[in-house]
Parts: sequence; C-alpha cells; structure tokens
Amino acid sequence: MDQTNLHYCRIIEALIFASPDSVTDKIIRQHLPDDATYDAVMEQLLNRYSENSGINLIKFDGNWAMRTAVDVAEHLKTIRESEKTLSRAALETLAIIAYHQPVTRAEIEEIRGVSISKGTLDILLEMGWVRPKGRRRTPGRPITWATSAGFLDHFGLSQITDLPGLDELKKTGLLTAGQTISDVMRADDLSHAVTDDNDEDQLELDELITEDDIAIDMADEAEDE
Amino acid sequence: MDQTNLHYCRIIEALIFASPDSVTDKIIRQHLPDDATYDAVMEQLLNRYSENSGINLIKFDGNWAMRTAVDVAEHLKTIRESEKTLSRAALETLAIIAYHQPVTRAEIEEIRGVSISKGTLDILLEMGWVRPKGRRRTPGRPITWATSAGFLDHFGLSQITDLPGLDELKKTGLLTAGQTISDVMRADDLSHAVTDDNDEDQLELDELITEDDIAIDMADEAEDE
Amino acid sequence: MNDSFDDDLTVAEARQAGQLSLFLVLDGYEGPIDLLLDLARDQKIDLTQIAILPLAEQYLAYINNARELDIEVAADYLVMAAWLAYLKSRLLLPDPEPEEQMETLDMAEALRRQLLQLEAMRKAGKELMALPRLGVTRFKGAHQEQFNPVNVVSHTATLFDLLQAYGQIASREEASTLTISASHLYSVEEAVARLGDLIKYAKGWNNLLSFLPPNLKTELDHRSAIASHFTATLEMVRDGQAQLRQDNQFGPIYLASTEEHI
Repeated sequence: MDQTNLHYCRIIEALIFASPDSVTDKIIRQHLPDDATYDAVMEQLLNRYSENSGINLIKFDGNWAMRTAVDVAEHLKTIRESEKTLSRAALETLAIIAYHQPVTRAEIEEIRGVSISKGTLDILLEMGWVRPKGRRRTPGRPITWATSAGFLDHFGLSQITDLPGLDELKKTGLLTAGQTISDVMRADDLSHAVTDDNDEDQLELDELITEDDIAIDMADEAEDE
Repeated sequence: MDQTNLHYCRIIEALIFASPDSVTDKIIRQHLPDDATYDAVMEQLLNRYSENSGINLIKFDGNWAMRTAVDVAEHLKTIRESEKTLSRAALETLAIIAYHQPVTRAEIEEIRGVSISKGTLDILLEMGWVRPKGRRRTPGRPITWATSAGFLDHFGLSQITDLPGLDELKKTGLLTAGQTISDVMRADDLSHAVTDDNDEDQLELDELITEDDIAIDMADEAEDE
Repeated sequence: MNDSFDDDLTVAEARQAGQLSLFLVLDGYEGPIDLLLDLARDQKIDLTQIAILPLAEQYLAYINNARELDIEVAADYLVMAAWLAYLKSRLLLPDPEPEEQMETLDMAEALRRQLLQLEAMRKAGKELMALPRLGVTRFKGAHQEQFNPVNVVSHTATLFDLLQAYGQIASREEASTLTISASHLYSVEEAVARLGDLIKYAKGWNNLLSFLPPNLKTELDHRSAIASHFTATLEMVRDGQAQLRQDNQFGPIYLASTEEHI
C-alpha cells in the first residue's frame, strides 16, 4: 500500500476507533479525497480487522464500527454490561417490527391478538431499535414502524435481510398479510353471532364445559402422546 | 505467527480494546498460559499497533491501552466535531417548528410559554435543521420558520408528515396528560398545519428575507435576554 | 354435570397429569391468542397439524373454569370464547351446506394461521436475543478519544428526544387549557369607554338595553354586558355625563346624555 493511502487508512482507522457509536459513510468520505481512495482504504481496513483480529470492522446500513469478535466473548465477561431484559410484549413487538417492517401498530396488534400497552413502543424507541417509517397509504394514513441502524448494530446484523430464519418465514407465507381471525370475525353473519346473540353464547359457554368435554380433551391428549 | 499465539493475540487485542480502563499486566497474564506467550503476544500487538496504524498500543505503569496515534489525532481534531446533546429549549423549539410550521418566533414563545433564549434558533439554523420560510401576512410581517431537508435527513424521515401525530404519540406513551376534547381539536389543527401546503400566506422567500432580516430576528432574541 | 366435588376431582386429576392447565391465571397471558398458543403447545404436535376442535374446547374449558373461580375475564377473552364456541358448533355440524363448510374451513384456517404467526414471531424474538448482541457477546471500543476541544460544536438529538419534547409540550398545553378556563366577561372599563362614545350620538332618553353591544353569544355574556353597562352608567351619572331614569320597579332603565349634541 502506498504512503498516501496508508495516511488515509490511519486517519479512518483512528476515526472509527475513537467513535464507539459508529461512523457514517458520509463522515468517512468527508475525510477522504475521492471515491477511489475510499474504496482502497475501506478494503484495506476490512482486511486488517478481519478474522485475524480480535476486533472486527463491520458495516451496517451505511455505518461503520469496530466491534470485538464474537468468538473471544467468553474472555470479555468482565466487561459485560448488566443486561436490560425486554418484556415479552416488547420482544414480540420488536420481532414483529423486524420481520414485518414496515408495519403499522394495528398490524402488530393483529398478530399478537392484543393491543400494545402504553410504553411498549416507547421502550423500543428509547433503546434506539425502532423508528417510525413513513405512513401507510391506507385510510387514516397510519404510521409504519421499522428497525433502525441501532438495531442492526446491537444484534450484529449488516442488513435486515440477515435476520435469522427470514427466508424460511417468507416461504411459509406467514410474513405476508393473510386472513386473520379478526377478519373472519368481521364477517357479517359472524359479528351478528358474536354481538347480538352474546347472551346465548355465554349460556352456551356455561353449558359447554362438561365432564364429557374434559374427557374428550384427555382422549385427544392421550392420542397425541 | 503460529495459530495458538494468534488466538491469544486476538483475545488480548479485544480485551484492551473493549475495557473501559487500561488493562493491567496482571489481568492480561491471567488470560495467557505462560510468560513466553505473554512476551510473544505483546510483541506481536505492539508491532500491529505501531506507526503503521492510526491506533497505538501504549504501556504505562504496567497498564496497557489503545490510543489514537498522536499525529492522526492532530489531523482529526480539525474535522472532528464535539457533539452535544441539544438543549431542552432547543429541542422544544425544534419540535414546535416541526409540528407547527410555518411558525413565527412569537408563536413558538407562546406555545413554550417562555421567550426563546439567545442562540436557540441560531443553533438550529447552524445545524441546518430549520430555515426561514417567508413572512406571515400579519402586522409586523414576522418571519416564519420551517424545517429543512437536513432535518428530515438527520431524523430519518422521508417527509414531514412522517412525524407521528398527537394520537400516535399518546399511544407510544410520550404524551401523558389527560385526554380531553381539546386534544382532538389540537390534533386536527396539527394535521391541518402539517398537511396544508400553507404557502398561501407566504410570499416568496428569496425576494423577501435577507440575511439582515434574519440577523434582526436573532437580535430580537438578544433583547429578550 | 355431577356435583362439584367430583368435578374438582376430575380437574385435579387432569392437572396432576399435566394435561390441563386450568388453574393458570389469566393475567399471565398476553391475550387470547397467547392462551390458545399455550394450550396448543399442550397438544405437543406440529402447529401446522393442530386439531382445531379440541383446541377450541380446551380454550372454552379454560375460560369457563376461570369464570367459575370468579376470576375476572377480560372482554377480548370472552369475544374469542364466543367465536370459538361458534366455530366449535360449526365443526360439529353433521351435514353443513357446502357454503357453510367453506366458511368453517376459513375460520379454522385463520385460527391456525394466527397461531403459527405468533409462534413464528415468538421464535424469532428468541432467535434475535440469541444473536451476538452488543454488550453481551460483542463490545464497543471503550476508549473515546479526548480530542482538544474545537469551536465547532455539533448538536445531536434523536427522533425520540424530539418526539418526547413535543409530547411534553403538548401535555403541558393540555394541562394549561384545563386550568385556565375563565370566560371573557364584559368589563366595566370597556362599558364606560363604549357608552361614552355611543351616548354622544343618542338623542333623548334611550333604553339602556339598546346600548348593549351586538354579538353577545351566550346568556352569560348578555348578563355580564348588562351588569357592566349599568355600572358604567352609574359612573357616568356621578361624573355628570349622563342621567338615568327608571319609571317603575323592574321597569326598563333609560339613559340620556347631559349634553345636547347636534
């Protein structure tokens, strides 16, 4: 590598090193004279901080950062931060946003079958993992949510398509909108059954659970075993 | 270098990199099998982070640390910007401009309930997040303020209408006060303000607002102090 | 149905066998789908092959049990129960019309899909947390270089900061709109100024009411205007600007200027 590129390499190396929070492509380019130098320098640095180093240079969503290699993690236990545990609701919401993005609040609630409690999205926003991303062009123009660069950084992904099991999930069709229970519930005759004949249904409920029912349940269970 | 030493090199490299304080010799030796490995590994690392790198491995008082190379730091300091979190006042002013644009300084003060301290708009202008946008056709013909393309860029929005409305803020838990009819009314106002291309009462910017005018608007702030 | 003792015994047996988790508290569930998913897991088979009928029955049993134990059951659990009761009745229908049969299949399919979808997301969440996470298995460089302070200060704010700031402003504003609710009343000073102008153009005696301003929207506005204008006339009489006359008790009050104008 010639002296000029070495000079720029050292600058960019130091820049990324001294900025724990990742450096954007834009800022890096501001330190370099042209695109050719950028290409040469970044290739050189990627090479330097590869599997031969305990530090990896990673790129995610137009951001560069140095992060320790995963395989040396057990030697760094003393550095481990006390982990914030995410509530189940928050984790599910995060997963839905990650895999279904961009996704509206109503869609998240549809999948979870329960409304998002106040503060769940708040927590994810505060962690810097999700961000609002444009509005859906449907009545009411609801805001859609997506993951942020901070999400990629935290989970060690270089792009959203690297999400575990994403391809498999796509194949099953579970990530595309389909008929849900509430869709079916909205069907006219059914909503009639649910709302108007509510009392009858409650009565029916009371009658429904008999020993026979339990017996049937047990029989089914037994068969499954 | 043989594979075993490479393995230990990577561990110590990551350890020094990620440790909040400098790492003592003692701790480093705890991760290594014997003194010979210690000697080999530290020599290897000193070599790696030498004058060919933008990062130097330095030892002082039996402590090891990584620091930006001095000559590179010299270079970086001219371009490196010290980052400061936006002050509460600036943040609120920015938020009001974003949600109520185009908005005059007097209106911002009315909403915040306090006068804008000197330099608040100045900072926002300097950050390239707000811009003057024509004059209001009211007595005094005050300058109105709006957000700029830089604002959208920084906050990752594709258009200003991507900002969540009051209803949506409420659902994320960011808006906490009691919910009254006045919310609904204000939410209407808001969507009105944001969606309307409110250029009717704005005259063309270029011919109307000069640098002097902006200076005057800023100077007013000085008087408020 | 047998007596309750036998009932309890059956349930207890079932519970002991680990086959029915009837005594789980509803609070532990994140909604009806979550409960269904938990019950479905008890079937210990691939969710794609889940048997809908026993699942529906288990759910109904669970909810019914909760109701018998006087556990408050949230509305969405009951809506789901009603829906599953309906689905169950359809599944048990001996010879449904072809059209109804299709609808039943749709319902069962939607339920299956919903369970699969939530299960998939739950699994995805677990997989996410198992990724090499920052601060857990991957670490940032801890050293932040202390460069000599430069005059160029860049300010940063996250979208969260911005939204939070606006949320607080909006909350604050709401609070203030709630406290400052005083309505605008017609002040005596305003009335004096108004009458002082008007009376110069009034000839002879005029009913005080005719001097009231237009656009009094509410009854309160109207009464406050009468009160302030009457007080104003008293001030004007004291200052010798006007004379007042009332012919009988509760009768109209007349006002005339002391000076004659042309």
